[in-house]
Amino acid sequence: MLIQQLVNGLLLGTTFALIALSFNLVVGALDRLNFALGETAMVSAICGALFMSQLDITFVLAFLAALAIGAVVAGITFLLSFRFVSAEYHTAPILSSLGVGLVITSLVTRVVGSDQRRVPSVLEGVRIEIGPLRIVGDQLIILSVAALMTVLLYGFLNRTPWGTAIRGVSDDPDMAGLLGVPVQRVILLTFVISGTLAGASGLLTGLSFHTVSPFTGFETTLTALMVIVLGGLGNITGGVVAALMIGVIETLTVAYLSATYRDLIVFLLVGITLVARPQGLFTRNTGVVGRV
Amino acid sequence: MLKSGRHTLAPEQPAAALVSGTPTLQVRDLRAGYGRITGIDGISLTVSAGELVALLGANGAGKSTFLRAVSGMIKPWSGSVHLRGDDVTGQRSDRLVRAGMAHVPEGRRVLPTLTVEENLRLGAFARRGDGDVDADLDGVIARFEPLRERRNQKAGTLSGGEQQMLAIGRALMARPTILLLDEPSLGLSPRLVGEVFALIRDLASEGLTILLVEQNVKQGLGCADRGYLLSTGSVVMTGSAKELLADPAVVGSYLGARGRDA
Amino acid sequence: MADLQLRALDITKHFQGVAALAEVTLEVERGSIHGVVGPNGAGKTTLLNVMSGFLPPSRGVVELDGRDVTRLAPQKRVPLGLTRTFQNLRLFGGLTVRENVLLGQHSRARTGFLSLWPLRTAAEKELDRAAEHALEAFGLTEYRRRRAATLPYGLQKQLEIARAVSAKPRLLLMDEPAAGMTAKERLDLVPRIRALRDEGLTVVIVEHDMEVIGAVCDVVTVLNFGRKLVEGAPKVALASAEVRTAYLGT
Amino acid sequence: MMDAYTEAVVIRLGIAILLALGYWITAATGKFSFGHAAFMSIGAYTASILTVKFDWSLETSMLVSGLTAAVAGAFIGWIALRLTILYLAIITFAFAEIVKILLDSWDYAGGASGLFGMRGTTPQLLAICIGVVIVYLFFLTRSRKGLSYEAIREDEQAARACGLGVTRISVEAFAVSAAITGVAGALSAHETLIITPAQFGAPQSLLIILFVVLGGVQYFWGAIVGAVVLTMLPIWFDFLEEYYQITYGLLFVALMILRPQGIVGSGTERRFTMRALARLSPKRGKADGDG
Repeated sequence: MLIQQLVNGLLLGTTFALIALSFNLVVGALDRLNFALGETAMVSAICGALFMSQLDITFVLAFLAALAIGAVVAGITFLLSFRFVSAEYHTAPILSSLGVGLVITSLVTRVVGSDQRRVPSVLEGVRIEIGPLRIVGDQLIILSVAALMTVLLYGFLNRTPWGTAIRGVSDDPDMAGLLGVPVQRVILLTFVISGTLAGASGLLTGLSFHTVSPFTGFETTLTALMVIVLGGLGNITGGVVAALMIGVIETLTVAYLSATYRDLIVFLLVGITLVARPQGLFTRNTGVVGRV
Repeated sequence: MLKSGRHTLAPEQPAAALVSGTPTLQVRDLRAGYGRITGIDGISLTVSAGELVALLGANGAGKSTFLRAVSGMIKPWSGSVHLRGDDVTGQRSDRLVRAGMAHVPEGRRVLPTLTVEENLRLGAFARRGDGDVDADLDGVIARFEPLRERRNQKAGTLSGGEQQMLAIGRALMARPTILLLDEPSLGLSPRLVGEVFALIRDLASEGLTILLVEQNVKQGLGCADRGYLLSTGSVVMTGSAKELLADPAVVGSYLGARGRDA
Repeated sequence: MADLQLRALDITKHFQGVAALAEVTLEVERGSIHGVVGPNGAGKTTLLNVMSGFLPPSRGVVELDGRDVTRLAPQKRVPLGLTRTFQNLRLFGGLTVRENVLLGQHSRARTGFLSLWPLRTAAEKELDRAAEHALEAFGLTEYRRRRAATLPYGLQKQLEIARAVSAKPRLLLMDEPAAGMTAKERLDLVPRIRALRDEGLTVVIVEHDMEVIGAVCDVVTVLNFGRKLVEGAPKVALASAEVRTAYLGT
Repeated sequence: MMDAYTEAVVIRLGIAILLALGYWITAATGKFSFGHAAFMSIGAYTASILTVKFDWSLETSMLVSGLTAAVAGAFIGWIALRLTILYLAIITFAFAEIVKILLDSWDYAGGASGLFGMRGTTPQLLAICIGVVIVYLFFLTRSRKGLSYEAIREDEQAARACGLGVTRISVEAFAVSAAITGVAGALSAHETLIITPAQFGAPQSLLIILFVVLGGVQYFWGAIVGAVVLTMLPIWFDFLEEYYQITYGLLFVALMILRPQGIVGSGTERRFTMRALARLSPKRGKADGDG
């Protein structure tokens, strides 16, 4: 039983990991938070769910569509909330991305209504049993897709010129520009990738609960913030580890205590961490926190 | 301060420029600044192919502002910048790199969390897909031997001198037609300063066109063909390095007690 | 026994495993002008940051007038008589010149929870007068209502010193006061620092410019690669073989 | 006497002004909270419990509300204000959520269905509160303490070098800000007559920020302007009610691009206003030219 809960927790954690990666990429590129990413994940999830249930599109296509929608929404958020906002005002992009989040939520409820949407199961009938442990098809999909995307992201950041450019811009954008890196394009690319990850996280989370609601954007943002604070702001690997931890803690809380305490326990944990170690549990990406 | 405003010691265009035709870099009447504060007020300057030109002046004279306006880090208010005859005024830095201008800014600015090799490769970002990058990488590392063993080390862990080498090497990776160097000696010990200037002389003798910004008039003119002296945002004097060094006004106003000691 | 005002004992500071300072001891005598020089990366500014409280040392002790202040925050060292200037000016650019000086007096003014009653005490009027004097002494009176960011560089440097002196410190740490100055401004700096000392201030200067150091300092400490190389009277210390090697190579 | 409708509008306006002024105090130190609705709800619940369950007078309960909110503010401030702006944003954001969760599961205070039985408030009481706060701010902005707020907003390191206890000063500002917000919450609870945890969610926090950001941080009366504009807009244009989320969202976006410094004030370019004024009035222009 405990083992099963641990595995469920890790599975939940992988979806958190994607959204945390998504937030951390933007923190790295701009030292700014994109508060509309939760809503971005929500839009992707709702659209993916609608495609699957209304249009009978296969999961793979719906998933790809969710990625594309996430990318587009994040790109638009960049243009509205970051590109033309003066860098002098640190809180300005926080406010304007919160604004974009509000607009996304209201637009979605206006266009497709405020009902919850069902996400049909994928790979029904597939089931792996190892001793007492049981993993169903949906969980298998979540695990493998999240793992694959994380690995792809790491490979992209560390092995390709554009990935190096993203890290270079995150170190020193002006200098990167002097080296011939088109900085604004790289930042847009970072937002697009971050939106793709948010979209993936949104639909995979929907898949794990079999339902999506247009009001989860804010909650997703909140969870992601807890994860990245715990893992160290801008620390990509720290974020992934913290995501898995929080996934496990939330699942265990729900299983053994009560669902009401789920968020509370996570908040407390993060609060205690911050008091003891303001830089997060893991060594931070030096430079970023100092500059924020 | 000089008594007279403009003090031209030599004809505007030296012989070298006339021979090679279009100058590599031609700046006309450039004005720029930050906010409302004027940094440079109408600077004109020419660098011909193969020349090493020094731009000199005390801190606050507008040297860095000038370089920033030329290389697209800030937008000039008026005036023009031509690179090999093409108007590139106010273009973004990454476009200018592609057009052949590499700028090593003040303070080196290596990308600290990237490795030495990644820093160098990023210098060739605009040349992606061109197969010579690997060869150039080896070339640069051969030139800056101490970087070889640090190839996979994070650039932020290098010493000041190594970072300066990396910064120059990284700029060379773009295969620039003109190299802008902003106070390469800043913050280095006198021994390292000597090494950096020896390197600049080498690069110049290999035919690279260089615009060097320096606060130290003696060092700067020591390796340059020609020089421009800047004071509070304008060119107050220009001429060949020899003539400038011999001018008592230059020695008096810029070298001060320091120059006489050295 | 020498009258020591500031002692930094066996200071070691690591940044991510790299030692910026290794067991450096600095003893500053009351009423002296103490120079700290060394090539870039020698650890001069790190030492100054440790002494002023902006960086905690990895190991070692900082004593001010015999009192251990190693773990004391920078703002708590100011009332004890220690202030500093910064290498790259740190003025409140959006505030006026006079407001900058007033802020320098912060530790001498009442600033408790209820301290905004408009009735001004004699002590506060005295502070206002002191602020005007400071402006006058540094040639800033005519700019008092200008925003600090709009002043020319040289005056901004003056304002930073005026602000630091307004706290009535007994010890002033100056981080590269000559940086960015013209040859003439550098020459003006020397008597100015001497005047500060003559008013009873102890001064520690971190500086690149050997000329300024040679002209103004009583004692010079030379750092190299985070270690103390030599210490002594400027003429002797700067002429020593170790220093020449460190600066000029073999 | 005002008619009931006018009175309701005036009270709503007054509460908005009080919220804006309270928030301005922390914004003046450059610290933006993203969960001020939590202090509002703490104030609202404290006062309502005291008046409804213990039969205290609104005036006394209101003061206790302010004190409770101040304690909460000091606590959160102490955790968050030592860190960077991003952390402050995240912690205050999360704090508001925790308060909401706790209130939701607190049966004594009515849980998610809310608390009711309050007996209303008067415009006079509100006017007195606003008056007190304005007098406080008037003296604050002319004192050394006000100057130290500006210094912290400009450059914390330099402020430390001047001997300013940056954390202490910002926590104090944050606690005073929370106290005023708590009092505003108490009064608003006695205006709406029923309070639920959901009322004090993120949209409320954002609205409070929007008051101040729209008005501008430079002068405290900018916050009043922001509060008045944003309270009257939906009343004048009632169609906004339906689209209020989209309107506010777009307002944030447009404002941050066009005038991040707010309607009032000129941000970093203080002199710019002088020039603009000089252009508008020929007299001033002349004086400027002479000087």
